[in-house]
Amino acid sequence: MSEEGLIDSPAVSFAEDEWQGVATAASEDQALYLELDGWEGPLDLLLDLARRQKVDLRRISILELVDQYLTYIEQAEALRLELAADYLVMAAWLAYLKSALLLPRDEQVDPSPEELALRLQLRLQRLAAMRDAAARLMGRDRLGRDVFRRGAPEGLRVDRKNKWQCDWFALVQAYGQVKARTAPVVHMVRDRMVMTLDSALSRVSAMLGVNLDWMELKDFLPPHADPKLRRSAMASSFVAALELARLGKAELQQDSVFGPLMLRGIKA
Amino acid sequence: MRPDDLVRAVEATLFAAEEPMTAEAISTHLGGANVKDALVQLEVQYRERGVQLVERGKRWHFQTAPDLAHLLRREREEVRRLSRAATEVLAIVAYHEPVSRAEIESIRGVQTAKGTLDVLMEAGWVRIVGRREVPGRPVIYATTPEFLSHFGLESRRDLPGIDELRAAGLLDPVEDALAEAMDTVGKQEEAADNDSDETEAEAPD
Amino acid sequence: MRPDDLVRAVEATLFAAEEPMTAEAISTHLGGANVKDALVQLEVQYRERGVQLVERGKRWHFQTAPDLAHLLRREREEVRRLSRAATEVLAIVAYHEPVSRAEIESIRGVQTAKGTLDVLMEAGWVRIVGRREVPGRPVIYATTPEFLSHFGLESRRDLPGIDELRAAGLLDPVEDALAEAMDTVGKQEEAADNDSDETEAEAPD
Repeated sequence: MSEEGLIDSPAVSFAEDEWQGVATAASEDQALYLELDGWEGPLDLLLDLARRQKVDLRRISILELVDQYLTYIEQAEALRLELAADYLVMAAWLAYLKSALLLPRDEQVDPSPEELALRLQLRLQRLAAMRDAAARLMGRDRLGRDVFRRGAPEGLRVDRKNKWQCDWFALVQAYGQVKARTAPVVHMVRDRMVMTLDSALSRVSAMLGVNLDWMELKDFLPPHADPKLRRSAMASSFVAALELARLGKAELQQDSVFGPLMLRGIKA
Repeated sequence: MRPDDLVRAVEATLFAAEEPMTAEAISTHLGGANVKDALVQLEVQYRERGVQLVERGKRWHFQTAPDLAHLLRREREEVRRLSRAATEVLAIVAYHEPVSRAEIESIRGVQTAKGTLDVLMEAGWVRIVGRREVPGRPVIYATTPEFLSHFGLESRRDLPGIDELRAAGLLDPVEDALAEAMDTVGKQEEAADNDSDETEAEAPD
Repeated sequence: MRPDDLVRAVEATLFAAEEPMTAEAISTHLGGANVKDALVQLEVQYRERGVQLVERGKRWHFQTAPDLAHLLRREREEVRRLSRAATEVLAIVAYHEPVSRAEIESIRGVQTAKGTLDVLMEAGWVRIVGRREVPGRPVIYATTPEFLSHFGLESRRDLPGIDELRAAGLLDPVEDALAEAMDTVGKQEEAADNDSDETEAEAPD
């Protein structure tokens, strides 16, 4: 951990409720002013010490502040008071800062002791600013303490009222749908002209028997049939051709995709 | 305390009070000052305002001016579309009135939630007109004059009859209407690729 | 509505309201009237009275005059007493918002107990307003309109001394102030190149 990290990292600080205090342990005849339990950590103690210099925080002597802090800690230790680790860590860091500030400047040190001192000063200024701000905020005329709202307001009520919308068409259409939905349902099966597979089989095999040349499949269909029957006959004749080929009674040939399907009988 | 300050103190005390206060209680609160004059002054000062100081049974309190009392409780209208179920029920009541809930259900073919009829009554379009003199004496519903005026009808006779509904296609089962629509599309496609040969699938007829 | 009537209506509405109201909410309640002028008139009319109309965070409410506090202060303490830690945290949130817990802790130099922020949120003065888009995405806190109402602030600009603090750079992070200070010091040393007093580090004025 770097030196600057010691001050900046919240990990070094301690929880505000944990400090049990040194003063409770101090005996009455001690002339020493030790009330560590009043502080929330080392930064708080430093701020209090700085304020006792009675100068603008921007002009405090950091060296003097360090000495005061270290004196405090030494006194506490001399009294064998139990100090929270944070205070000791801060003391060690301040001792380092003091020696660095007193030594001839070493250009190589980075950050410079001046920078570290300035950082500490800036943090003290910020804490002091917020402490003052909090005090001024708390001193304002506060609602419920200094100023009061109406004790028994009547209250405002807004009752929602629905305004329903529907139009004539929606009404009539809804009735139509009810009637349509609940009307008795009758299923009608249309009578369609079809050529069954059996009749296609007998027709195709009979025609193959009288002609040994290649014939196009559609030549096997009834020549003057109704278009609907013709479609059915096409399907049935195609399946019949496949069946005859499977049985070895016919062979099929097609030169191109979707091209004419050619059919020829095989002599048994 | 200057007189003005006393008036202001009484004003603030009554404003912040959680209950009406007697003149004595106010006086005690303000260290024994005589508050009678201050109360009278305040009563006059507030007489024309939106808030007034009133005495009720020797106790004083501020209250909203009576003519503005309507501001404390307002109604806000929200426009809402009738649900499909409610529209159907309304249509059945209109075509078949007077009608019981059981009859509505048998016409609709589905159970009708109690809330649906409540909505129609809240809308002011349907009302209870009596009871059917059958076992259980169910209440029967009919439409209201507001119903006619909302839908722009002179009377219920203006509602289209069954034959007119059928002519408009409103009685066709949904499936048939769909099939017909599909058929139209199919025929258009057939016309478009009339050069196809028989081996290709054609649109159904 | 006559202008006077509008003022009376706004007055009555705000008197009766249980919570402070924005001008928009009052307007909505009064059917969309423009209430800005009425609010200004009322504010003036009540300025010298024992009760005053105030605006806090864009919301308006009536409250007793601050100079009468000594007469009205209740016997039992109704305002929650805040610990020193809580008041400091509240001030830091108010002056730096939005601010993360780590930022609060770096100013105070101590860890903030879990309960401290909870107390402020329970009081309704602080709330979580989002997350900072940095690694870990810490939640960030800010004050609420209730905070402004409670402490009698029209807006955050009214926070005591906030302009001076901002001008002095005391609301900027230490790093920023440090960089600027070192820069200034460096330039001064460069310019003067004198025998600077190395033993004391001083902040620039």
